[in-house]
Amino acid sequence: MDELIRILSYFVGIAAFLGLNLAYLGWVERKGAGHIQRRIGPKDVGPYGLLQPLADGLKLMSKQLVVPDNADRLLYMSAPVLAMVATVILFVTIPWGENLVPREFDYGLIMIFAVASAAGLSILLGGWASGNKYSLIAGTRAVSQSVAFEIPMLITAITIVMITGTMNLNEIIRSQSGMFWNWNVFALDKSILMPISFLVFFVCSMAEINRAPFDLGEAESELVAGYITEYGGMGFGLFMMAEYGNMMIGASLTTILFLGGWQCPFGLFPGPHWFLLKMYFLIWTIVWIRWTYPRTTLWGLLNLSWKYLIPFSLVNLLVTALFIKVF
Amino acid sequence: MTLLAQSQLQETFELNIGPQHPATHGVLRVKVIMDGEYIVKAEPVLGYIHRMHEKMGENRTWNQFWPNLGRLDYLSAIAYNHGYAGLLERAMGIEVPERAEYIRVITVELNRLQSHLLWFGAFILDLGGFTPLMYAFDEREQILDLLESVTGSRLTYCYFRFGGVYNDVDDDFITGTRAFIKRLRPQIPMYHDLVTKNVILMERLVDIGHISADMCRKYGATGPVLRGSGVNFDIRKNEPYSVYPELDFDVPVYHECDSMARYMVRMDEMEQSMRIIEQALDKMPDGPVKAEKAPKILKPPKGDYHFAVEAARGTFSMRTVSDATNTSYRMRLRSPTYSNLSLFEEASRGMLLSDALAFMGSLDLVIPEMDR
Amino acid sequence: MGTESISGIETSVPSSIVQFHMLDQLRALARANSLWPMTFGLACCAIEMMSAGAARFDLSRFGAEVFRPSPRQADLMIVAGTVNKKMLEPVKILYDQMTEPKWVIAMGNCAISGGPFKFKGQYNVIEGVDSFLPVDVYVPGCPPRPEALIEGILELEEKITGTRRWPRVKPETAVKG
Amino acid sequence: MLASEGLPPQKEVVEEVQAAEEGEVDPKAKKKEEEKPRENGLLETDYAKRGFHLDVQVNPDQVVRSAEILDSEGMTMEMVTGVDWLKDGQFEIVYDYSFTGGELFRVVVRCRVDREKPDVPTISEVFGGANWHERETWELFGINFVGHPQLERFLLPDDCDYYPLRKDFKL
Repeated sequence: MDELIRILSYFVGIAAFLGLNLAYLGWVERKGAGHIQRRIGPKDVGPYGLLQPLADGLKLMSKQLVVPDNADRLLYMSAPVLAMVATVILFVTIPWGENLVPREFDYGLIMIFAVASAAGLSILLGGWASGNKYSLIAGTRAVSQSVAFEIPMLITAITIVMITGTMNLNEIIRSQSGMFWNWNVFALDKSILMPISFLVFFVCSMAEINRAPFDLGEAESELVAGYITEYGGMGFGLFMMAEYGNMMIGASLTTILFLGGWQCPFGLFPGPHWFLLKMYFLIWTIVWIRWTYPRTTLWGLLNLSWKYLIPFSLVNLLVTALFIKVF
Repeated sequence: MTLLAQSQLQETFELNIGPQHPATHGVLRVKVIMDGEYIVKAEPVLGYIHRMHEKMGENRTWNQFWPNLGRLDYLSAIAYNHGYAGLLERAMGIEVPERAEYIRVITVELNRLQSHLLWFGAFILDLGGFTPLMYAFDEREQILDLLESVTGSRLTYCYFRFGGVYNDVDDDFITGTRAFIKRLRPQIPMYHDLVTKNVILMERLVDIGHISADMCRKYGATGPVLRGSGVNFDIRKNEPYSVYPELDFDVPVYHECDSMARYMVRMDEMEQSMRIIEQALDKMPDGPVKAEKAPKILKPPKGDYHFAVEAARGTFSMRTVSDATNTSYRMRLRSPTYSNLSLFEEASRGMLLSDALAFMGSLDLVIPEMDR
Repeated sequence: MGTESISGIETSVPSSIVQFHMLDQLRALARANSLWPMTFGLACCAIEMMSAGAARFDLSRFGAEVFRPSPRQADLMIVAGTVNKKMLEPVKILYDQMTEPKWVIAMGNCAISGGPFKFKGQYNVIEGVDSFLPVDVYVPGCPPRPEALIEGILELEEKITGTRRWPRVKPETAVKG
Repeated sequence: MLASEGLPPQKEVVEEVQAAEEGEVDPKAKKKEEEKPRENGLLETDYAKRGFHLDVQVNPDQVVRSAEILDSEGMTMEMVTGVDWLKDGQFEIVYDYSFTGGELFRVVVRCRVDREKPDVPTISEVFGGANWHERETWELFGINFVGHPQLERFLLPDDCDYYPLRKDFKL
């Protein structure tokens, strides 16, 4: 019974936290874009435009739902739901604080990678089911991208597992306790390539969640709106929310694996606030990059993965193994 | 589709880009046959904004045709004004006061600056970078303010008159222009730092969209496209008009023939435009801005007349057939992007879709000018 | 424009005995504050439309800067430029592809009446998009300044919600102040 | 202006070939198009007044040859256009060539065809850029460019059946 109450309260907590975040990350993005671009951004809808996400959400919910004629009705309707469900499930494993984790798995890392693949699938599904050529191209792009970047991401994650000896996310964080040089990103004594592998992981996570400069699935100037071309109203809204959700997951995962999760940089008062601080910093970095960089091409993207990231992550794996063996 | 054998058909598919598509900057439509992500054939379809400018040339009097020039190429409208003014001044033998010529050059070059700025932003937008557009627009608004103060409109200028300009510039304009150039000059190196040296941008522009000089010649491509292919051709130098011979400026030429070369040509042209404006401001004499003896009723002698100017996108030339009445018998407008785009079909063969759209952006298209 | 305020279509047509007036108003308010235009430029006016969204004029203050390239996600079609006979069908299709509720702003003289391209014997220009689209707000000008477009969007918001976003600036006070 | 700069080499070549082909060259021809259409031949024009240096009128079957000659000289096709001479019952097709290689030199080649049977060979084989110009001229005037690869509607809707720039066009 206690367990049930615990799960239910976490469910409510996560839903509220998630809803608030997904709405307001959109606001952060628009406001941030404004300030980066020499303008103000939303300001007249509520103080500092803070009611903007509510207006957008309410509007999207009250929009007409259209299923295009040549779309596959069932798949078309289920793709955004699938995207959102996968994202929400992912949040179950994230340890926000030492005891603040909805469900602690011993194999949390595997769980995350397993479910995260579904996000790519939902894009393919949405793209294919729309019956639109732009969406189809976007879907195929997203899948090849997803496949290409999952490999270096996984290999980099494996190095972390080798160092810490566990796949439990909370355990991984615990192993980084103490001052900030114990964090994996600075752990040069564990593997000399750690800072670079942090970058690799971060770049891969950005590519996995289809963010600029790797947003080839959406590619506004080429594919109209990519896989969401045919989605209006809440279908579009769900995809957008799933994207922000994935952004949070990507940032949290990077935080957990490399930045010491809920650990304080100076070994004092560890707790969820540190986790959130680090996660939001990474999210802001992702937003910042989006409004700064042009988009790559598909070929440039795949080249990056297959020619640079994968060989590098393999080298990284070997070097880490060597360090573990020798020291 | 008849161009493709049936066996090929099974591997390719047709994609219709436009007439409403973010990459076409208006209402251009491109019928693309694609093999995966590669383009087999891309055929531009025009006409979605055909506005009968040539027909209007025939049923409007010479003076009534002025507003059309502002609406042809709304981004370098003053250069188009210059083309029309030059045409009739050549036909009628009207002398233009020197001050008017300098004002013309200053406004045309300001207009060219804002056109290139907008292109810069829109081009990076094509490549997926959003922020440079806003920076470019911010600078552009300054130019629009200056031009508005002297011409009275923001975009579709109708400023020139036969034998001069409509309105004299005042001291505010001159000081404002100097201040603006002082402001813009350090911005361009900043753009180079922020944008040009970006790795992703280099990857997307270098060696993409190769156009040889001979291909340019066959298709009649002009302007930055031609100069990016290593041909030193600029109407301002090769067929001097107005007071350009008295001003010292360079024609930027790049020999790489790729999108990056065209990009660099335009970026360098902005600097040259600023040089021209500064010199023209220094040299501008006092005097009238409109020819005193300009006839009220225009009836050019019978015959053909031709006049070419360097607009922001290339050679804009006008050809008129006059039958000595107050309207033109035939008015032909040769727009630069019309010819520049006509090589797209040949040049885009075998390109990636995303590269082809970047290449199209590097041609700097303005659709209403193309469709006329 | 604006002499009589028309609140949303929902309130004028009673659908049932029970009226969710507050809810309707909230919905109208949400819609008015999140008008996403379609990236749909035809000619000269499109540049001024871009200007309106860009740094100086910044349409995003009113939450209307999200230019969606796909008609499915757009609420507002700004017909910015001349529509000719060849473009007529695509415009119609685009309008039909937009999801309800949707609004149309005719921006510029060409979209309102054919503008300078209307003359006797013209063969290609549609004289006014209101001949085939239900236009909500007309923004005159050739091209209209970005401020005019923003005013048009505010006017449309007034049409949706029935109230002005803030007290309208009266011409005489504007001159004094 | 032309005399002061010295005649560019293109001019002689054109003149020679035209002379060989037509047998009659009229270099001293003055403006006599007042009464009737001018005869075939070369006409040096005052650049400052007209905007081009050389004005050549040829028969329709010589259009391609002239394009080839100008192409071999490295000239660029700038535009192709038509003029409807309703009074004479003729269409005039005007080709503008310019030289982008350095020195300023502009040539106009024109030919006249009967209004009833407006056939003229295409030069799109020689200059790829002429393709669109000819297609547009066909569309707006109804001048038939024989051998053109794609004589379809271009600027106007596909179902148009009128030629709007003809002088007798009424909608």
